[in-house]
Amino acid sequence: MDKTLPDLATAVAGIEDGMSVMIGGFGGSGAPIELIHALIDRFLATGHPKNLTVINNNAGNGHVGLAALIEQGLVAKLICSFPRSSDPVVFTEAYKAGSVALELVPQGTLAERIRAGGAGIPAFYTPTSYGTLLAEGKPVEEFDGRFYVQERWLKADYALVKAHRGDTLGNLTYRMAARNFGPLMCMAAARAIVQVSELVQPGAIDPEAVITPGIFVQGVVEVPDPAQEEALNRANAHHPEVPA
Amino acid sequence: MDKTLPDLATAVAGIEDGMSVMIGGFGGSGAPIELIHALIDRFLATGHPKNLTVINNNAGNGHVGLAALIEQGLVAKLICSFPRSSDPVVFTEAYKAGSVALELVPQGTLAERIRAGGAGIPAFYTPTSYGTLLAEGKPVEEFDGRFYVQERWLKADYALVKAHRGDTLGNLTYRMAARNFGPLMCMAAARAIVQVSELVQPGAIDPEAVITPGIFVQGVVEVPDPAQEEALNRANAHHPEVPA
Amino acid sequence: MRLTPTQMAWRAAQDIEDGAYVNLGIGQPEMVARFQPPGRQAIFHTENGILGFGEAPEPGAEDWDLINAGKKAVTLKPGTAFFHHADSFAMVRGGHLDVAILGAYEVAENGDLANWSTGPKGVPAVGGAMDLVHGAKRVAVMMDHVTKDGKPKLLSRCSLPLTGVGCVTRVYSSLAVVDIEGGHFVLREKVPGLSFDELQAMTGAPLHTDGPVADLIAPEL
Amino acid sequence: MRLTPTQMAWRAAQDIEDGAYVNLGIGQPEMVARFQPPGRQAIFHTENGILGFGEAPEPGAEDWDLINAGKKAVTLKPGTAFFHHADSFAMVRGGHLDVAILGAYEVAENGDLANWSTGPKGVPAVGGAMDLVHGAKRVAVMMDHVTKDGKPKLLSRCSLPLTGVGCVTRVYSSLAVVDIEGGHFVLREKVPGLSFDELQAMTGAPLHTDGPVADLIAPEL
Repeated sequence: MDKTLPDLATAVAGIEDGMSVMIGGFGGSGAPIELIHALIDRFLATGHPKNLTVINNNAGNGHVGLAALIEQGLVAKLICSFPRSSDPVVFTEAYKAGSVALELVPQGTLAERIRAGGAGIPAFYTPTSYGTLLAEGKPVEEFDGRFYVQERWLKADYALVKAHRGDTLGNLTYRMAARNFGPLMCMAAARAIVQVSELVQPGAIDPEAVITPGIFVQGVVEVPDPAQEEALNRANAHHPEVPA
Repeated sequence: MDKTLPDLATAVAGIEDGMSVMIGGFGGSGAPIELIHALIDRFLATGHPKNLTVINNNAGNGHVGLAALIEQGLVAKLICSFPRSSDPVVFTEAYKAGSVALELVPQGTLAERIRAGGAGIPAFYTPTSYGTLLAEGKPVEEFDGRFYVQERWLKADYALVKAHRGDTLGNLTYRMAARNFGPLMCMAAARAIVQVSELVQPGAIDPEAVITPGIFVQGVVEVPDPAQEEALNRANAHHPEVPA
Repeated sequence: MRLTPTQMAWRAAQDIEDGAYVNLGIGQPEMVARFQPPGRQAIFHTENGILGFGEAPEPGAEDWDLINAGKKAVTLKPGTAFFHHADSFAMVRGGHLDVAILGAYEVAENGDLANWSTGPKGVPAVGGAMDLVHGAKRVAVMMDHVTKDGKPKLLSRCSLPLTGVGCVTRVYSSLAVVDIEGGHFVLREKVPGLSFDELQAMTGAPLHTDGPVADLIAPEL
Repeated sequence: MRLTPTQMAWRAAQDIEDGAYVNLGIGQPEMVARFQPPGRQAIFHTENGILGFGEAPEPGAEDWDLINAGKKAVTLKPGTAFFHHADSFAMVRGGHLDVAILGAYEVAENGDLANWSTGPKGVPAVGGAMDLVHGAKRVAVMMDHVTKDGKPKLLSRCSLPLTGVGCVTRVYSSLAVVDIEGGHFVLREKVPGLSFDELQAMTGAPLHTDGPVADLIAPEL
């Protein structure tokens, strides 16, 4: 019952061409940079995985993390709410070139669709986007005199998530606003792979403080002192590194 | 911005005839005994509130808490999943006499309907109860080759909830499995009134450990050393006390 | 020559894999937790918001905030987690549980289950059963093979109000282990000394076989 | 004779009651938090899972796990709470926020708002705006009264893709405070020295009045 994974390469080894991958984080907070870079390294060495559908709130920033995943050519489609950032050039160019498709989803609907995927709710109604372009083609129903849009659940083959502490059973805590989409994506993915800054034994996390219970997690890999996307971008980092 | 209420009588003073009241707890764990008894005391003194619709997982046990609320005649309708207990005589007799109506809801559907009420989701689809008596009259829809039942949100005028620690802004923690429906009911009620075993100042609860953020709470009243329904029943307690 | 409830629980426990997430129905199925085979450790879920709880405490040591769905006191174990009811049923409905083992009044050869209502008289109570039958990856039933007055509980169609449609895949009865496959009962094991025809006579729909039928033998417990 | 963005933020802040739960749109509306009137304290919500956060930290003291929806660093305050995105938008969609103050490209007299897309060219981005406009009890807009090239932003109908239908109830512009009531713009305040007719000429739909129009005066900031 030990869900510990020995290293980052093993952690991302199961992701195959064409799969859907939820990636945690809101902007840089909660972005699992090391897992993403391990996936890029595998692609650069083997040509796989490619044609991924990636679900994230944003579309990357600079040339690391999700932006690098797009820049290196692994991503065929992005489902997100806000594909802008302080340095959005990678996604913007890929989108304008038609090499990455975009499904734009309001942020709260994105969160609720992911939760629904994890909670076995195939569809729900929301007031969000009613009367707008983003509701086009979706069923509309009236409840109590108000109109609502039907939205479908969102699941994925994999989730790549960054947590703070994790035990070997997969119980997780997060750090401040880095929590964001992580708990939801762990629920909605067939396999949730989590990088934790500190791996501990069962019992080390207060049962009251567990944010993601281990039932939602399939693999845990320890990454002490993980990189912050914001700090990498302020240092103009690239992945892979640009030869000097 | 201080949400502290001075005493139990004040805490339940706003509940009026015919209102819907969510009451936290699963069996005795999390049952806000003192708030319920304060409501009974008010009714016995004033004749109000009556004709309440109560939402709880169960239907009370013995002659305290929710069972006493029914026994004393405040409840016109109960929405619950499991109206059985080790001593269910009060509800059973009221139900058979026709003095209390029952809406039976599967437990997970009850939880999700309450969450939906709090989250602004007017309806959702669930596989639960498909093909059963409890789905009769409800819309059914097929998604991805499987059938689902449409369920509606559940809201209430008030929630009476027991938490463990609470600060004056209404941020709450719970104690072990007493958490159960409390966080959901705080979301779904127009006014969530919470009894806490320990009232603290803002900052005393770790922001990571907050289970119910204060935005979902309208009033907090301190009840140190709250009664446990199970312990009261083992002592054959009644509320109000039976004259010797 | 018939298994006690304790022995049925033992038998059901043999099929639970190491690391499985398991929900046990209130009442007799709760006993399954006592019989995990050596080297295997399941993680138990209870609807009221605990994952990974331990056994019952010593009498007098109960904490009534730490109970299971049957309102019985349980204990903490390393790795326990608490959560609210919506998260708890997200685990159930979302397909995250590996196994649910429930009691039953009736099971039909099409996998239908009736375990919540004995009809219009009495107080109906459903609890979490209707959620569990559509959530867990494997839904098994543990029950006597026949009613107290000898009538079959494995039927061609359920006569009582349904809990779920086509949801049960295996029955651990007091006389047999029966799988439900393609709308049929498939006999896997029966207690020794009972002939196929005798078992069929106590079963309300045809028993099929598609291989050897093993002896259902449980230790004295 | 026109308010700066900072002054618009000051004006919007005057309407926020003590104890209100408030979401401020990214960009200029974020400044509203700086101008809470003495004796009043609002509690600020950010979509990415913080309630009750504090002001920006000193440069160099940023913690990039503690950011707001605009990805700017914020700080903790006593009473802060963290939560995940589904809980965060339960607060929004569930009607728990008292006020949302957003920027806009266009606002129509029927309350329609356009603030997410300037048309088919460029990369569309919506974020949490479509959720906020249907969630908060009061949705206000803070924006210049006209575009950079002098065209009205308060219109009879929006020309750009909508964010929400009939959702805005008050506009804090650089020239006026305008309520939306019964499908009409109702002028409440205008900057002194600007006549009603001059203001009307810069507004794309009729301005109504139903009482005195106050002077819109903000301090130097």
